[in-house]
Amino acid sequence: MYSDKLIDHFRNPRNMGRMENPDGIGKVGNPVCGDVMYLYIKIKDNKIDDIKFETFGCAAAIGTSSVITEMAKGKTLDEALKITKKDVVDAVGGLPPIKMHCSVLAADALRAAIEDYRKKKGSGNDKPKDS
Amino acid sequence: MYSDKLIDHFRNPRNMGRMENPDGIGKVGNPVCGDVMYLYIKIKDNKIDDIKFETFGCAAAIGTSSVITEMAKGKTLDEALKITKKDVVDAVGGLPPIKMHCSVLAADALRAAIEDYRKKKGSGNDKPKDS
Amino acid sequence: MRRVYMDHAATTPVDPRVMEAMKPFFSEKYGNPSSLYSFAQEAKKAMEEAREKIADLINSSSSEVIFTSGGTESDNLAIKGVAFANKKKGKHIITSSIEHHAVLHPCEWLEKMGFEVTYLPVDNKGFVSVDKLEEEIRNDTILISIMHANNEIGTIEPIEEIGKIAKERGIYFHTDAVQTVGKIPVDVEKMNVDLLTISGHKMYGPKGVGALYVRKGTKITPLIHGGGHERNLRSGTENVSGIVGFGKAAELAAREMDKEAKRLVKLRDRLIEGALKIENSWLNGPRKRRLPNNVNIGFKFIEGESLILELDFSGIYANTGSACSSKSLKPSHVLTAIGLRPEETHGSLRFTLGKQNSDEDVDYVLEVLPNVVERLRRISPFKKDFGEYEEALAKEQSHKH
Amino acid sequence: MRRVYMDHAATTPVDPRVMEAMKPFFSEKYGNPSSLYSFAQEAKKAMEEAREKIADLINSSSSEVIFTSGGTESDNLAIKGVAFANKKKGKHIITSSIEHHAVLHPCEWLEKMGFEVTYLPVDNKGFVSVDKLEEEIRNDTILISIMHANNEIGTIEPIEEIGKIAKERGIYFHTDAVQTVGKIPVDVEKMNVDLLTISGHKMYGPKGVGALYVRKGTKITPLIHGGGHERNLRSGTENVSGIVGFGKAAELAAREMDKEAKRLVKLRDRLIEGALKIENSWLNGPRKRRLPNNVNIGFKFIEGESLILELDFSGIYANTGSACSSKSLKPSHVLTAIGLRPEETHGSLRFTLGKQNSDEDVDYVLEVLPNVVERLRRISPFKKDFGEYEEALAKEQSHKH
Ligand SMILES: Cc1ncc(COP(=O)(O)O)c(C=O)c1O
Ligand SMILES: Cc1ncc(COP(=O)(O)O)c(C=O)c1O
Repeated sequence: MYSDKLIDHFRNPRNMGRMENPDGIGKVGNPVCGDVMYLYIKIKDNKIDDIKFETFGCAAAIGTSSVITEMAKGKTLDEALKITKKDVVDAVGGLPPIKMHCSVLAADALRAAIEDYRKKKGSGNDKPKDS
Repeated sequence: MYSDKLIDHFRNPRNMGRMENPDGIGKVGNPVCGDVMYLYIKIKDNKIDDIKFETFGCAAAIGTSSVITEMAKGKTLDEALKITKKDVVDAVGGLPPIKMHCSVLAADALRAAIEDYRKKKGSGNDKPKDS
Repeated sequence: MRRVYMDHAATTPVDPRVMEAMKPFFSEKYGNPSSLYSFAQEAKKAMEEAREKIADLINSSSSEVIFTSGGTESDNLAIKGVAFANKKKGKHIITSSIEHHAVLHPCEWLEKMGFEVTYLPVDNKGFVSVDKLEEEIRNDTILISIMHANNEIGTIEPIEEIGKIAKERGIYFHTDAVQTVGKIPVDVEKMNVDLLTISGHKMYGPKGVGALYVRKGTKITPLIHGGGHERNLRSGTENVSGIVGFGKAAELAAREMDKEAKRLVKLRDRLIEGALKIENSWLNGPRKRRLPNNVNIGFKFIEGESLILELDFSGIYANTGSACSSKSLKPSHVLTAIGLRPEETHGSLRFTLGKQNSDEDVDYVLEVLPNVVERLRRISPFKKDFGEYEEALAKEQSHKH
Repeated sequence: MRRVYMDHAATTPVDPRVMEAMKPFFSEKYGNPSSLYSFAQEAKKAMEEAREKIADLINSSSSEVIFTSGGTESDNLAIKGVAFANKKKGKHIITSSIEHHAVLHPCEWLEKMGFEVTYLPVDNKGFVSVDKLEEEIRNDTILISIMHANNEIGTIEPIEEIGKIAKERGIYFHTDAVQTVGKIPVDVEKMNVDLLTISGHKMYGPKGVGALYVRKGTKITPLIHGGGHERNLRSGTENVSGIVGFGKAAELAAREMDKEAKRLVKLRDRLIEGALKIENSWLNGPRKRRLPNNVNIGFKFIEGESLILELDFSGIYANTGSACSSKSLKPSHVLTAIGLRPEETHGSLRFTLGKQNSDEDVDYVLEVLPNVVERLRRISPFKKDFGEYEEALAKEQSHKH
C-alpha cells in the first residue's frame, strides 16, 4: 500500500518533536477526522532555518509531515511556499488515492506556518529573531 | 442416488422383452413425459404364469418394471392386484423422491395388464388360455 | 476400467498448475485483503494480479473486472443490477429462449417485479436472429442479454452484430460467456459488450469463483451489499485462493487456448461422425459456429438418464437434456426451443470434451456407445417409431367402444 | 521475527485438517454435484455430509442449511429474501445500529425500495435493549435482525430473549452469527431464530463459503436465481471443495470449541489487563458477555492505522476501527454507537485471538505495545488532551481579532 520511502519516513521521522519558541506554527487538520499536523518553523535570513512537526494521524500523515520538513528546510519562504501537494506525493514515492488528502494537509501546514510567521512579524506581536 | 438393488434390475432386467400373444397388456405412461411401460402377462389357473416388460424411460422406470415382473410372477391375479407402489419401492430398495412416480407407473402397468386380461376374458374377445 | 470424463461444460477439474498457485492462500498467506498489515497485503496483491490476468484474457481493463462467486451470481448481478439501476429509463429486457437458467430465472423474477421481458426464439440450430432482435427493441428497452455460446448445443451466437446494434441504440448489452471464455477468443471491445459473465470452474479454475466484466460507466446496482468490496459492486470477504486460481486458469488459457481448441475440434468432429453412424440419431445444434468441445446427439426410442447411467457403468461421464435427469422433470428448454418434440428431447446425449480427452477416449466412446444404445432400444417398446405408441393407444381406446 | 496473527475476527487460516479434507475435491473428485453419474455423485455425497456437520453444530436439520458464498451473501439473502417474500405482510424491519455492514447496507438499500427500517441504539457496552426493541415492534414489522456477537467489540447480544419476543409476535428473526458459530455454542432452537448467518473463513474454513440457516416454513425469496440448487434458494454450481472444508471446520469446532474458548478467555483477559496498564487507555465493549477472543482497547492521542503499521513492523497483525484505515474514511459506526467521541474512535485497536495464539504471543504483544503507543504519542501534538487542540484553535482565532 505504501512506498518504501513513505514507510521510511514513518518509521524514522525527520525533524519530529515540539519546538520551543518557534517563529511560526502551522496547525491543520482536525482530530475528529483523524489527522492533525503541527508544523513549527524557525526563520533566519528569510530562510527556514529549523523546522519540526508533530502529527496525530495515519502513517501517510506522519510520513508526509516528515518529508515536507526535509523539503522545506533551508529553503527561502517563497521557495517553500511553492511546494505543492504533488511535490510531497512525489517525495514520498506516491500515495494510495484514498490518502492523497494527507499530502494536501502537509503542504497546508507549511503554508500556515509561514503565514503565521509573516503575520506575527508584520503585526510586530512577536519580534522576528535575526540571530 | 439409486440403490444397488435398483441398479441391478436396471443392468440385468428380469423378464425383459416383448411377449407374443399375451393374455393381457398394460400400457402406461407417455413418451412426452419420458416414461412408457408395456407389461405383458400370460395367465394360467388364474395365476400369472409368465410376464414380460418393455420400458422407455429412466433407470428407475426400467428397474421398477423389472422388479414388478419378479414380484407378480406366480401370483394369483387378486394377489397381484394387491401390489402397491410402496411394495415396489421397497422391493427396489427405495427411490429418490423425484422418482417415486416410476413406482406408481409400474403398479399401474400391472393393474392395467390384469384389467386388460379380465376385460378380454369377460368380453370373450380373446379366449383365455388354460393350458 | 477406463475413465472418460466428457462433461466439461458441466465443470472441469482444477488444472494442477492452478492448484499449485492456489495452495499458499489457504493456510499460509491467509490474510484478509482488506486488512492493512503487510501480511494481508500479500493476499491483496495476488488478488489484483489475478484480476489483471482475467482482464488480459478478455481485453478489458482490470478495474472493470468484478469478482463473484460464479457464473450464476455474475448473471444475476448483470441482469438484476442493470434492471434496478435503470428502471427509471425503462422496464424492458430482451433475451433469448435458450439462455442458461442463471439468466432466464432472474428475468422471470424481474417480470414479477414489474419488468417486461422478450424471450427471442431461435432457429433449429439455436441461432438468435439479429433482425428479429432489432425488431423487438423498444424505446424503454434497457438491457439485451444474449449468451455467447449455448452450453447444451454449442451454438455460438452473433454477439458482435448484436453488440453493434445495442451500442447504436444506447442499450446495455450483457453476454453470458461462461462456455466461451478460455475456450475461444473473447474480446469485450470487438464484441461491443457492456457486461460479460465468466465462471472459474468451466475453465480449469476452482468452483465458487467467477467474474463479471462491467464496462466503465455502466449503471448497475449491487446484488450483495456490505463492506464495499469490489468497487462497492460486490461485498464480502474475497475468496482469495479461488481468485488466485481463477487468475492462473486465465493465464494458462490465454497461452494454450488456441492450440487446444484446434485439437478439440478434431476430436469433436470424429465423435460426431462416429455417433451419427448409429441409426435413428441426429446432431443437435449447428455444424459450423459451434463450440470446439460440444457434441450433442439425439437418439430415438430411448431416454437420456438411462443412457447416462449405462455409460457410467463403462466409465464414461456425459450429460443429457432429458427431463428425467432434471430436478424439475421438465425437458431441456434449449432442445424444445430448437423444435424437438418432447419425446425426442428425452433421448439427447451431450459430450463436452476437454484437456484430458484424447483420441483414445473418442475411440472408447465410439466403441461403447452403439452397444449402450442398442441395449436400451431392446428394452424399449418403441422399435420403429414413437408413433406406434400413439397408434396402440388409439386402437386400445377404439376397442373399448 | 516472531509473527503474531491476532486478527481472527477478520479471517482465520484454513486448519490443516480442513485443507486435507478439501484436497481431493479440486482435481480428483471434481464432478458437478448436479450430474447423474457415480463420479459426480461422490461430490454430491461429500457436500451433503458437510451440510450435516454444519447442521449438527447449530442444532438444526440439514435440510435447513443453505450454502452460500459467505457471511455477506447470507446476510443479504436473509434480509432481502425475507423482505421481498413478505412485503405484502409489512414493510418494517428492526435491526441494531452496530450490525455489520453486510446487514446495514442491505437494510439501507431496502429503505430505497420502500421499506422502513428502525436502527436500534445500543448502550455504552454495545448491548441492544430488549425493552426498547419490543417498543419498536409495529403491526407491519416483518423482520428483526440482531447480530449474535459484535465483530468489533465482542458484545454478545441477548438473542434468546429477542427470539422469544419475535416468536410470540410472529415476526421472522435473523441473527448474524458469523463471529460466534464455532466459537461459542449456537443452537437455533434455544435461540428461537428463523435465520442465522455463518461464514466459513471465520472458523478455520476456507474463504468464499458460508451458510444461511433457514427454518422450515420460512417465506424467503432467493437472491441468486438459476439452476435451482440449494432447494431453489441459492442457485449456482456449488463450491464443493469449499463446502467440504467448511463442513470439516464445523466438525472440528463442535469437538474442540469448548476447550479452545476457555483457553482464549484466559489469553484475552491477560491481554486486556496488560494493555490497560498503558495510561490513557480504556476497554471498548463489555467485560462479561464478551466473545472469548475479542480485545478492543482505545488509546488516546494516537491514531489506529499508524498503530497497526507500527505493530506490523514487529510482526503483530491487528485491526482498528479508525476511519483512516477504512475505505470510506468514516470512523467505526460501532464505536460511534457506543458513544465514543470521533477523536477517540481513531485510537481503537482490536486484537482477536485464535487457535495459533499462545501465552508467549500475549507476552510479546504486551512487550511491544507500550513502546509503540509511546512512540506514536511522542509524534503526536496531543500530549495531555485532545482539548488542547481545540483550545489552541480558539486562541489562534481570538488572536486574529
Ligand atoms: C451458459 C452458462 N451460464 C451460466 C452458468 C452458471 O455458472 P456457475 O455454474 O458458475 O454458477 C453455466 C454453467 O452451469 C453455463 O453453462
Ligand atoms: C459480524 C459479521 N457479519 C458478516 C461478516 C461478513 O462475512 P464474510 O466475510 O464471510 O462475507 C463479517 C465478517 O466480515 C462479520 O464479522
